[in-house]
Amino acid sequence: MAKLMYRDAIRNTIFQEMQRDARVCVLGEDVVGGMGTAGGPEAIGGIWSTSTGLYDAFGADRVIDTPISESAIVGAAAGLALAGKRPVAEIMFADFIGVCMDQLWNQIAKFRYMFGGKSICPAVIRMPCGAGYNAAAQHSQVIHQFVTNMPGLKVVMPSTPEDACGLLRQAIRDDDPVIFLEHKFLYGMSGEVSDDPDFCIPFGHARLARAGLDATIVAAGMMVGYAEAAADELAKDGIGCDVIDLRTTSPLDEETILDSVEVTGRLIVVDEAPPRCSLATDIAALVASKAFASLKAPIEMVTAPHTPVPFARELESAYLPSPAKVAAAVRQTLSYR
Amino acid sequence: MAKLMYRDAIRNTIFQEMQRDARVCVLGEDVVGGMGTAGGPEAIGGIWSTSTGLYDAFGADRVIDTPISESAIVGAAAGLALAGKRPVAEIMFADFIGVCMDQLWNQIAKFRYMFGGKSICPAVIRMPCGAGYNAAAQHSQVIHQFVTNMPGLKVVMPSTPEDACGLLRQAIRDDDPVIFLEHKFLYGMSGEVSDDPDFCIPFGHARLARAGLDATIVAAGMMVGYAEAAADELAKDGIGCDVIDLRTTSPLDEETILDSVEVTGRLIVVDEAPPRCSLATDIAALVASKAFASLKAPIEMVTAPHTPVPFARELESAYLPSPAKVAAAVRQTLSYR
Amino acid sequence: MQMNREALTRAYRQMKLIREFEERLHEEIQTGEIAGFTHLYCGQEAVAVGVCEHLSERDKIVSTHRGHGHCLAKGCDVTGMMKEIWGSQEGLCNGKGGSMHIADLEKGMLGANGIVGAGSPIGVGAGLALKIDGPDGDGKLGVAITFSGDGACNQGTTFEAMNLAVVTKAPVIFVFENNHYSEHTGNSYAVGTANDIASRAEAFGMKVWRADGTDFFAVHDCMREVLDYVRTPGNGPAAVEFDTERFFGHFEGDPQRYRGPGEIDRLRATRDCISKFRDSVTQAGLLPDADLDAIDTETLDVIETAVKASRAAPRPTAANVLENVYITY
Amino acid sequence: MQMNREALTRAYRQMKLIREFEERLHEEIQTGEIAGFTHLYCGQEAVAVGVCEHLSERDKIVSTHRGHGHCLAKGCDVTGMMKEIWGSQEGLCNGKGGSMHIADLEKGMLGANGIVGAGSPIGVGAGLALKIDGPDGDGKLGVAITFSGDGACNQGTTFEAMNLAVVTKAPVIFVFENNHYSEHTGNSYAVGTANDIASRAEAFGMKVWRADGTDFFAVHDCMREVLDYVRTPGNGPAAVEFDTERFFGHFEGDPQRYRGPGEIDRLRATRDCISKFRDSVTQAGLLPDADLDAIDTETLDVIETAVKASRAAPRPTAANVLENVYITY
Ligand SMILES: Cc1ncc(C[n+]2csc(CCOP(=O)(O)OP(=O)(O)O)c2C)c(N)n1
Ligand SMILES: Cc1ncc(C[n+]2csc(CCOP(=O)(O)OP(=O)(O)O)c2C)c(N)n1
Ligand SMILES: [Mg+2]
Ligand SMILES: [Mg+2]
Repeated sequence: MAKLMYRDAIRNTIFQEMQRDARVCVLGEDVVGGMGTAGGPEAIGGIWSTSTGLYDAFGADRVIDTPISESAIVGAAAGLALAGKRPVAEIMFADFIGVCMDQLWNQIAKFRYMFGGKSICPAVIRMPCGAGYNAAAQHSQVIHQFVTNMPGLKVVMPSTPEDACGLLRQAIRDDDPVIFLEHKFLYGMSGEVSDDPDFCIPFGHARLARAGLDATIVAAGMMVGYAEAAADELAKDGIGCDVIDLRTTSPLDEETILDSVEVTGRLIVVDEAPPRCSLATDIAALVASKAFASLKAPIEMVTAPHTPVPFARELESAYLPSPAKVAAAVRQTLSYR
Repeated sequence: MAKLMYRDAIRNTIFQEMQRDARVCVLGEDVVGGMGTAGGPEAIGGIWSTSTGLYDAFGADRVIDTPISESAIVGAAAGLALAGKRPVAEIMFADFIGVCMDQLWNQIAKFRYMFGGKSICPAVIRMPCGAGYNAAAQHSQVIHQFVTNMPGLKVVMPSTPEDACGLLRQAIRDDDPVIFLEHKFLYGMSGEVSDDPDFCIPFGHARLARAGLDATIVAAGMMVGYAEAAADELAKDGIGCDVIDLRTTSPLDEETILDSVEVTGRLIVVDEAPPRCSLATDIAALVASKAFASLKAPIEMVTAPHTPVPFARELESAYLPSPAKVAAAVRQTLSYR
Repeated sequence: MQMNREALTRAYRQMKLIREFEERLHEEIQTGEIAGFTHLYCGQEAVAVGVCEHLSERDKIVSTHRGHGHCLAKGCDVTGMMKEIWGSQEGLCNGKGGSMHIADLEKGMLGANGIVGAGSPIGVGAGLALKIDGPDGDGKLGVAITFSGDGACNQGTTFEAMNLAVVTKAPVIFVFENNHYSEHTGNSYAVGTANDIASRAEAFGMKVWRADGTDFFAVHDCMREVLDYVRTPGNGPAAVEFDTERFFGHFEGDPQRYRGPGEIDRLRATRDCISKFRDSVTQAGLLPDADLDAIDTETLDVIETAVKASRAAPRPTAANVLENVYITY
Repeated sequence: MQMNREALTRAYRQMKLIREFEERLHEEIQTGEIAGFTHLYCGQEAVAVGVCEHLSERDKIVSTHRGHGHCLAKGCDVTGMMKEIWGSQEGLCNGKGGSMHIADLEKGMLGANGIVGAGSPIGVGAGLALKIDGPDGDGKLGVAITFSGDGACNQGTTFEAMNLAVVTKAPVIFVFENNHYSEHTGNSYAVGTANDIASRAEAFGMKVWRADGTDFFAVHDCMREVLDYVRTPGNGPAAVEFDTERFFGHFEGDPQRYRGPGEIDRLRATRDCISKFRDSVTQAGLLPDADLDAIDTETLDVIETAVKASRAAPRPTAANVLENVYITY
């Protein structure tokens, strides 16, 4: 075990997988940082520091700095994967999915199906996402609600450095395409990370981050920490919550959710996305259709409002879910008889 | 009243609004059809026949045939609208949102908010959508699940020629941006259409297509017909269903849904989209959180499976919801005690 | 020219195969037996074959909505394709893809594509993969070829792909088949530079070539040069524009009112790559008419067999819908 | 040159206003009081001002993530902008947008934009609107101007926009500000054609111009020609590439390790558009130093006032989050 930041867990995992498997390659804007400048390659080394040192170690063929052309990046990842490589592409902000969604949704996601099962497309698309930096409406969004809807994609939302490592290694070794959503606010989070070079976390298995009998809180990525904080707060008042960290939203670990709700009878879903056609509604609908008999109270959803992400500090913090909002939702559901 | 096909209701409404308001203009691929050919403009007149005759009547400045450049089409609509016009843009297949989503999601939808309420962007983006023509994975999709999630957009899904007319007129006159989703399979549907030149259907008001006390079926667009057919079938067995045609998914008429479920206690949502983070889960979650006390049975969702749209006839019809599947879901919920 | 008897025969057979495949589909589609959107390649055969005859299985191609010709030229199985278009469970893609999504990864055919312009970046990716693989024993790189139409050359993805290929010096060839139409619109309207796509590619920093796409030998000779250039490590991508003709409508069912009077007859009479090939090899005494006639007959048989097999082939069932979304889930 | 005293004074004042706005922001950002991503325009002032001094309110501009200069040049209120960057409820966008989303529709400023390349199609739309409006009494069209960087010129949307503008003959001017960097990458790497963006635009069928973007008079003269061309009905779009320099990092906080030793000092010494302007007008005896000094002082006051007002301005509250998503819902 080593103490690592989330961003370094990601960088190290990519590094190790590139060392282990010559098919793994990296591409994206400024992933080398400094190409064509006096400072030279690696002058910056990736704006998120998630690719530092890769170029020096593996060279320009396998660490491909690209122009500002997201469609070409994801499309190239698609082609690399179809041609036998294992690309790990970075889209600098998940918000830029707007200019490259076709390659994710109509190409990468669908190849295997359209081609009758005769292809593999082991591409990983990493997308830093989420709010919290006052980066306003076009640099603060989450997009798991879109990609979870897309058959053919796997969707990963690590909430800790350990999970970032184990899930990313699984993503790179997985033969299916994976959308890997890193919350920007977690990059600086520290935690113990396994140093087993084969440490993988299988997809579709949620993590029980807190255990309790009174209510079930479901969250993923950045929201897990808020759910945990709320649960810890509520524990002081003798309220026990299961906190389920989904880890992957597609595949979804339905069983862990349903089992928990069967015990608690109360569900709170926490989601940074706007409320409509979202992961929050997805989990709520799952429970309302498959654990209806166990439900003792209306399902609570703690989400962003149906607005873009605002800029000013006061606005953004009012916009986002928070431990306090989660705790209030838990109390709300418990107040229902 | 006049008997019109859905496609003609659309074309006529655009025509009338262009006559009425010189700011209304049209743009899209082949909306003129024949530009730069021996046959000349209007040789074809739009592949869906929804723009026939507009060019001849209103000329090249207001009826703009574009190259295959969806981002530029939606972006140009954005610019036209910001600069005082009322563009009605056509994206030939909704599936092409993958190459132009940024302009919808990060631009058109967000201008007003980002600009502090100081702009209006009255753009209408028409998108023929849906399966049923064996057009396979990239020409058969619905996309309301994505756009309904996007704050700032209004989302319209007309299910009849009458609604196509009234809702489109409202869309063109509306000062907010509107995504207008025309199901390709409905183009040939005939029905009575009001000939009042100011006939508008306000957004956010669902239509009760069938009334009954036993279960509530919620649907939109193409799925409404299936829900009605199922209801008619069930009526023969003495089972009465409310069929709620949402008409617009954003804004959503929550009241009509909740009122109905309060009476019936049973909800079936029908949605052509794949099941995850979808409109089906959205409506289910709404009811599970706001009409929980009335619910008597697990919520049923009749949706496409979590797969791309397959090509072969047998596969596509197995893929799609159908009246029989809706009826089965109603019986399922009624069997629950 | 420099082609031997075997090569000439192969080229003719391949072009003819595409032609008859398409002509037969055109007939069969009228009966309503075949579902979906079908875009026929008839008239453009010299491009697909003139390009692909130079390729090995290591080389990759990425195609378009009008993909049958590219697929056949790259070696996809005729009957497998026909069955696919028929929507059979035995089709090359198990009836999941249909005409617009035929692929055969083993043959280096990375897919037809229903999204105009989507193939170009995918081709760049394939080229980058071949660049990582590095040159063969002969010091030459494998190449990736993307086919695009004159309409596709207005899609942003195509431009991004060209720039990315130049920047990364990827061994990619952008083949533009300028058939003068995108759907029902003339390229003199939709392409800002009208009949000139190659100059755009050039402005992205690529070496470009141009040739008459209805002249098999022009295509084949040109591609020899282009391939020689692109296979040389360090050179990076190139683009080629072929002037060609589409004999049928944009899709089957297109009323084609945008065509000039007698346009198709004139094209068939003067711009038919197969007649031109035949005239040229027979007049030069390279191949006797009888050999070519024999190929014609054989080809018709092959197609007949494929159609019969497709009609008889097993249909997919509802259970198949759920298969092959993921490898594991 | 042909500029009178008033015009020269205005130009200097506008450039100086942008410069001091940015220099002050650079300081203020260090204190942590200002949130979010800020991209400073310092060094490029001659472009924004040299372009916008020709425009009326009817003309539209569309900007980028580096938008302060364009906004000020088009007439956005200084204090309103400063308050916006401070996130105040009294900001030009009520604190909802911040640095990257400043707009003022009444001034014809259609928005800065956080998505690289997104502005170009929007500009084409604005141009199409002006084309519908038709020429003014003077027979001239209103124009739409899109500003893009050398990095943005690799984004597919930019290319699509250029082609669409050519095809529709929209009165649009694509202004490319080539400051040699996109984020931390040099344009010699990322732009396949290195220091040549204009040639790409030309290949899309546009008339193009090039000028030294650090020379106000070069920009201003060039734009007079360009505008004259584009305002003439029937001519359609044009593109201009300005060679310019960015004095600060890509965003505030950028360690700039990609710069050469002494690069910024050298640029400030030799490529500063404001010093160059000042030298040229004083040496030619057009404006006395004293007048310019007075403007400098005034400008500092304006900025000081704006900053003070921003600090004191009311903050938005949670209730404001829900406002202005729709007009009616
Ligand atoms: C992104 C996208 N936009 C539009 C279409 C609809 N469409 C299919 S083919 C086509 C015309 C393509 O023209 P071209 O590239 O010249 O190819 P050709 O049909 O001539 O072979 C269009 C507009 C599409 N499939 N994808
Ligand atoms: C679609 C998109 N991709 C990437 C980015 C991240 N990004 C912001 S500015 C920038 C560089 C832009 O370079 P250039 O166009 O030259 O403008 P400059 O910063 O030099 O003014 C990048 C990559 C973005 N905002 N949008
Ligand atoms: Mg064409
Ligand atoms: Mg730049």
